[in-house]
Amino acid sequence: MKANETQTATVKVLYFARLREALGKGEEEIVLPEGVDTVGALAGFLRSRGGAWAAELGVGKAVRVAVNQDMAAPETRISGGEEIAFFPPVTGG
Amino acid sequence: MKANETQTATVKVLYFARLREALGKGEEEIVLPEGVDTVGALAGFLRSRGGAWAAELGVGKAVRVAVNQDMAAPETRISGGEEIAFFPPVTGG
Amino acid sequence: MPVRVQHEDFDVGAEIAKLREGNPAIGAVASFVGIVRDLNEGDAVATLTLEHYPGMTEKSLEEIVAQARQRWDIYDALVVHRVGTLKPLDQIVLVVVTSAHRGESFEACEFLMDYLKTRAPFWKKEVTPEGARWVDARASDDAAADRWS
Amino acid sequence: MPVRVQHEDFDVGAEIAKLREGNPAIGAVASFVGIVRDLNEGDAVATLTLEHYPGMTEKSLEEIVAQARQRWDIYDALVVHRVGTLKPLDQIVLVVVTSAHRGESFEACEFLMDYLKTRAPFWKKEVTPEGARWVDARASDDAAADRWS
Repeated sequence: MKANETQTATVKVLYFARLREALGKGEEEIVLPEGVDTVGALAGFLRSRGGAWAAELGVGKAVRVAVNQDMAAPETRISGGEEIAFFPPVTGG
Repeated sequence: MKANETQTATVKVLYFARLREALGKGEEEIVLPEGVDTVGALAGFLRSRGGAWAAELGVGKAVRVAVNQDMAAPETRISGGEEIAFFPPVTGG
Repeated sequence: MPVRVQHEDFDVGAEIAKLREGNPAIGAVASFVGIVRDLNEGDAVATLTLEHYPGMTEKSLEEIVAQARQRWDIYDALVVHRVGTLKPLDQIVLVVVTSAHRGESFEACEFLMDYLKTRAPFWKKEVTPEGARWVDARASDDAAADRWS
Repeated sequence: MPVRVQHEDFDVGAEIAKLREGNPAIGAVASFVGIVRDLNEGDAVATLTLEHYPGMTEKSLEEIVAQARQRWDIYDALVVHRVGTLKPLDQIVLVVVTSAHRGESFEACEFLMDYLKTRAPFWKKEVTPEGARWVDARASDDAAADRWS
């Protein structure tokens, strides 16, 4: 992998509602670590930060993910440039 | 049966919609003939007038009857003093 | 008064506002408006005249509302039905139901319309290029009403 | 625009009138209004704050409306959903559907509400005497949405 390609592999990550409050932020840019090429792997990377990240994104937590504003699954692939949002089950209406 | 009882055995009969138009009247008072003590018997008496009465109230015609503003059946009893309405299936709403 | 039969038009927004006024337990309002269409069974409709059975109509609508209240956990229900001569785009009927949650108000509103269509003494006569004609009852309306029994 | 997310309140009567304006083929208008209740899960609600995901919310609502149009023979559909801080008696959401006959508009209206409740990115936070809390998703809403799949 060439150096300049690695540099561009960033994603915009959004957090909403309970998650935004628990994680203490609503938005961040993340440079994808090597090997992080799915939504599930990104969640794993975020959990590795420990604390609230491990708790809120851990097993048994009802967390939804959208990639570029479409609902996504753990196996959904990401390669940089995406907008990725983590949020709780929705409660509108 | 005493004479004055026979005199009081009248009913008010109403006709609505298609029936009112076909029969040429919306309302009449009818002195119940002897033996006419059900809705079905009253319809039979009206049919005996012939013409539109026989046609509109005849077998196979979808006619509804209400006695005192409650839906009634051919066997519903009448004894005088009732308001009896004949009309086609309803089409409101 | 949960039931009104009238010649005048009605204001949907005002009726809904009045029905839920001052009751903060209401979380759901389902409503339905029936309207005169310019086409029925392939023919252009110029006017539609609604006849009813004064007294019995109000009574049957009140009974239908009472049934809805027994069957569903609702707060209030309103039925307004016009009579007289109407034209395409005119409003015919309004049904509004309030409840805590949406399922009850939706179901009760549909039930009220289905029962009203098949049990309340109203009759429609329409004027088309072919002349005036009484509208026939629809088997599909009977089927809709039968769902609830 | 069949879909709007806004802070401002909406006028149900005006929205219905606008949706059916000038279309004399419409015979049926089903609508639903969701309202802030003063009590939720046994606790008094002082305020309700609605958060959404700008962009995705509108997109998902438009997809839901497009699905309804594919599934039912309807003329038009409108979804208006408020965000920001509301209080009991305030209107939250409006769904209106127009069609020729009532069955289609009732079903599509219920479908839109069920899908909106379970798929559109909105989140509610309520303030009660116990403090502020995020409202939990309801299993009954998932069950309602599952009816349509």
